[in-house]
Amino acid sequence: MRLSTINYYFREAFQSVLRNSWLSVASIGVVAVSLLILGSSLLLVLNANSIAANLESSVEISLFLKEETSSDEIEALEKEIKAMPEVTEVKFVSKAQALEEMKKNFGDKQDILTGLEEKNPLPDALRIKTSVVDQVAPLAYQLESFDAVDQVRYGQGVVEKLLALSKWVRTAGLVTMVLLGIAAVFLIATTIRLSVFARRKEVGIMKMLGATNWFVRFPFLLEGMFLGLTGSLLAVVAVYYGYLSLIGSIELSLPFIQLISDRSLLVPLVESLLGLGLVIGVAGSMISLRKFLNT
Amino acid sequence: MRLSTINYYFREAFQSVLRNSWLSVASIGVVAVSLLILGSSLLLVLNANSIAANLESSVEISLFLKEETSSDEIEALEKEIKAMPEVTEVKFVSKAQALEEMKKNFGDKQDILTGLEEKNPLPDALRIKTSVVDQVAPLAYQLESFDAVDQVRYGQGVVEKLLALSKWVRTAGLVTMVLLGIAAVFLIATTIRLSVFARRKEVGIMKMLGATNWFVRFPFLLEGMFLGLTGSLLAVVAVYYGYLSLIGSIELSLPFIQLISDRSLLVPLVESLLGLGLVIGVAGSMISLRKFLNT
Amino acid sequence: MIQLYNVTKTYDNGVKALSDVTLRIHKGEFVFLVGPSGAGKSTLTKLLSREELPSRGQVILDGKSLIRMRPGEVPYLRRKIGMVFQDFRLLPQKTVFENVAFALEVIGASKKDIHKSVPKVLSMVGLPDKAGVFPNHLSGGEQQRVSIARALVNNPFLIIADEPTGNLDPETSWDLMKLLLDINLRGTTVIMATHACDIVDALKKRVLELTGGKLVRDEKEGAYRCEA
Amino acid sequence: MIQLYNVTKTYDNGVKALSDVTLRIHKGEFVFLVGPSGAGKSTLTKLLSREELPSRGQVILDGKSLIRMRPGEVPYLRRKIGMVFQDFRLLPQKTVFENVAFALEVIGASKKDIHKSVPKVLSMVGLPDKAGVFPNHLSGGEQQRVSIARALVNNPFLIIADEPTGNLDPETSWDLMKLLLDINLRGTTVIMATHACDIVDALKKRVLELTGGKLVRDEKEGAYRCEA
Ligand SMILES: Nc1ncnc2c1ncn2[C@@H]1O[C@H](COP(=O)(O)OP(=O)(O)OP(=O)(O)O)[C@@H](O)[C@H]1O
Ligand SMILES: Nc1ncnc2c1ncn2[C@@H]1O[C@H](COP(=O)(O)OP(=O)(O)OP(=O)(O)O)[C@@H](O)[C@H]1O
Ligand SMILES: [Mg+2]
Ligand SMILES: [Mg+2]
Repeated sequence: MRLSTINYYFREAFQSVLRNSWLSVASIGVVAVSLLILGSSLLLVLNANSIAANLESSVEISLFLKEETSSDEIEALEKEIKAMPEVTEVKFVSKAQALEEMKKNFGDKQDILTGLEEKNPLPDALRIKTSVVDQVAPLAYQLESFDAVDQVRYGQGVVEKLLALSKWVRTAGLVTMVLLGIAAVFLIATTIRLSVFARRKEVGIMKMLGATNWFVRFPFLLEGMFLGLTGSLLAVVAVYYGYLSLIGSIELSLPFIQLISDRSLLVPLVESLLGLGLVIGVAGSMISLRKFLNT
Repeated sequence: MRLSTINYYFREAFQSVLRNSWLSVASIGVVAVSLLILGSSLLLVLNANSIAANLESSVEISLFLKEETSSDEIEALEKEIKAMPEVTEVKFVSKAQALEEMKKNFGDKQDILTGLEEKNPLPDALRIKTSVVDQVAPLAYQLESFDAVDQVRYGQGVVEKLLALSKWVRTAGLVTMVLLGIAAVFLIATTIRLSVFARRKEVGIMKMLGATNWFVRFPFLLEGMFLGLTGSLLAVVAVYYGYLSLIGSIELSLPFIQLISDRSLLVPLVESLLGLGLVIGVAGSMISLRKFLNT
Repeated sequence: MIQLYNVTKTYDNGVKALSDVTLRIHKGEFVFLVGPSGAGKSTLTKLLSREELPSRGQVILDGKSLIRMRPGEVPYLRRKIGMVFQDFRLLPQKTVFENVAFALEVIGASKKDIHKSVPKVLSMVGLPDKAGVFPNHLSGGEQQRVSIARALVNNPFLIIADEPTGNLDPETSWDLMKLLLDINLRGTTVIMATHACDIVDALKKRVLELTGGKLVRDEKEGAYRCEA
Repeated sequence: MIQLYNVTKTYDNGVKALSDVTLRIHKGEFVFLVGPSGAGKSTLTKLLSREELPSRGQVILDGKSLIRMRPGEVPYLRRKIGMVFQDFRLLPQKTVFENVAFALEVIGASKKDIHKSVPKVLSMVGLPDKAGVFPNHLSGGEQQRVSIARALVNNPFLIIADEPTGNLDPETSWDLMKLLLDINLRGTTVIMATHACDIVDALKKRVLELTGGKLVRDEKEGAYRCEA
């Protein structure tokens, strides 16, 4: 490609952005709005997921041990369970500790429990956490067969509910994301097509003067790239600062809710929004032009 | 207005829809997608609100009564509290009932509590529900001053969290709605403007032939109305059936979550989406045309 | 009927298209507007249809000042003028029939009137069989004739034709001139900007000549003087 | 150089614009294409630039069949032809300079070449001072001349001009004809569709006459016969 031609492409693209200023602003606006919606809902879904995961990870299995189990046996059992791949944490809770906890839960009505210290009816227990909440029920079933184990409890019902809910949030989130993604692409493609449509005569004239398809396409492509990138940049800035201020305000008023705020997650989000803007700009112009290039 | 002119308006509008079929499909699509996003998020917000309200209404105040309180006194107290405007329900729970409940909560470890029947340490209590969760704390404070009352408990902490959360969901929902509403209007207005822009020369020619502004505007207006209405109709159908199937699938897998499904809420939603489509179509064409009518 | 007093038109980009033009055209006259390319002929016609406003001076049409006219009155002015545009200005989304009918639709004519007048005027310009065709499926000369048909269809009291024969062969041009002369005989004022020197020379009508925006000649029974 | 064999063109709407046209034009010829409005002149020029394909028959340009040509070759064909379109086809978003420069940009000419050639050709058509103006701020004749300038700027080996003087006054028309004759003398083939009978009569060049899509006359040193 000759230098003069490359020069021409860039000059052409930027002139077009400026001379069709209204179309340019409209396209940038639509890209920005679409990606803004997409980005926000992506953050929403990610956070819902992470909150669900947080909740899941707080589910634990309580293993009540038989009275006669010796501390050696307990230690052996603890080791064996720890070696299981799905188990992330095992904690021994003695009958005394269990009573202590129970008292705490009773608050200022703990005098009900006085007298139990002498003949503590609570068993020793192991508390087990798993990596994924799915594995709670099968693991519990498996643990029941151990010799030293008297009884296995894991908040049946609640876990199932939680599991169903978080699965739901995940699928719903994914579906929403895909639908919104399609919608965003549709909106942006429509806008770009409309703006190419408004200039379809120009394309025809260029072709009649001996311009190759690529010669016509390239400036439009650069233009699309620029518009897409500018739009997504606006969206990214809005999403990023909007989200930061959201985190700040949630920290103040809802300190018990933990929003995702690590850079390792936000940076890819920003990057993929920018990339999406670029790709959409390019693909939008290419697809829209195709119709008018067959002259 | 003459009949022939009215005739002309309608003929013109529908011819334009057909002859500019590509523009028409694009406009309808954008209206549909925008209102689809808007409608879905409206439903999301409404449901989040209703779930929050459900949770709130399940918060209650427990009023532990002094040992020596007579049943007459209790009855009088119950009446007095019931008369308070913010109170919606008052229920008496005797010490025996309370123990029964406690046993249930302990499940298969209830043998811990055997022996407590003879010397039941639990007090009699009144359980109070309020209309709004805001009023729990002040009401509790007020109730503490009653003579017969030993202690007031209402899950301090949890209520405050719940209150903060549901306030948050409501404001965040409102803000989201407003922003999405603005975005939808922007998207649709841009599309209509682009499609009028693609035909700006026609408007100029019509004006040169002695057409009044209204004569030019009216067919565009009808066209905008038709496109807006068709788009919103598509959106409404999608939202409605999508939501029904969502309710069905949630009832199956998450029976503990109660989605709004009464017609008194869905009908206005459908109506306002349709209305919005119509208004946007009309307003969009009017605003877009304004620029090209000053010839 | 038409009066221009010291009319100057300077476009936004600084081009002075007309400078200090004063003239008067009476009802029923037939006037040729001639002059080299870029002389200001089209600009003059645009002032009369109020497509452009003069920068200075006064334009009076049928006793009314176009400069002081309210925007709401402009459409009613235009309906009384039959304009043939140099660039045709046909509506691309409408068929030939609909394009011509539009001038009638604007004034609220009945369907019956439209279906009577439009075919008649299409025959007059020699396009009886192109009624259902879209403009961009017509030849240049055919488009021009549709534009002429549209200007004639609602019996305007003034016809302003901007180079109406530029894309027509001599024979068709003469047919058209006969049509315009006929209409003029029935009392309609006709102003025609043209480069067709043979037509101007043959008809011996009033000739206004513009050069560089200035009115340099105003002759009753004038001529173009073909071999200038 | 140009050969048409039994060319028939029927448009999608059923209009038969050309029927069974056979002709041959040699390198360096100057050919007038005449005929009444709607005769098929523009259609013939469109076949040569491959804007339209014939329904039947063969079109051969410079030894190549335009019908069998691959789409990728078409731009390179068009670059060698200077087209003056009846409807000008200027790019509305580009200034006069940029419009003319575009024909050079397409072939990858250097900035230096562009800045040398464009002003020269704009002077040739009499528009040296309109370089920075946008087309819709030009008079009809000025637009037409820009279109001519664009056709000439990259020294094509064939010039196809579709009524290039339709919006020009006689004097400017003659200047243009001299320009075309001059270019023709230097070896460029020129095909010009026109209604300007005085020009055709005066120049005594080859005349092809179409009527209703049929080639009815092919005369060396022919004439239009103005008072047909
Ligand atoms: N909209 C416009 N903006 C700026 N300048 C204009 C505009 N229209 C016309 N001009 C300039 O005004 C001058 C007169 O133009 P006008 O169209 O009146 O010429 P004309 O006599 O009709 O020429 P032609 O015979 O070529 O049509 C020309 O120099 C032209 O470039
Ligand atoms: N794109 C098209 N689709 C359908 N019919 C067409 C199309 N272009 C031209 N025609 C028809 O083909 C015939 C020849 O048209 P053409 O443009 O070749 O005529 P022309 O000789 O150039 O006439 P003019 O002198 O008026 O420009 C006309 O009857 C016209 O209506
Ligand atoms: Mg003019
Ligand atoms: Mg033609």
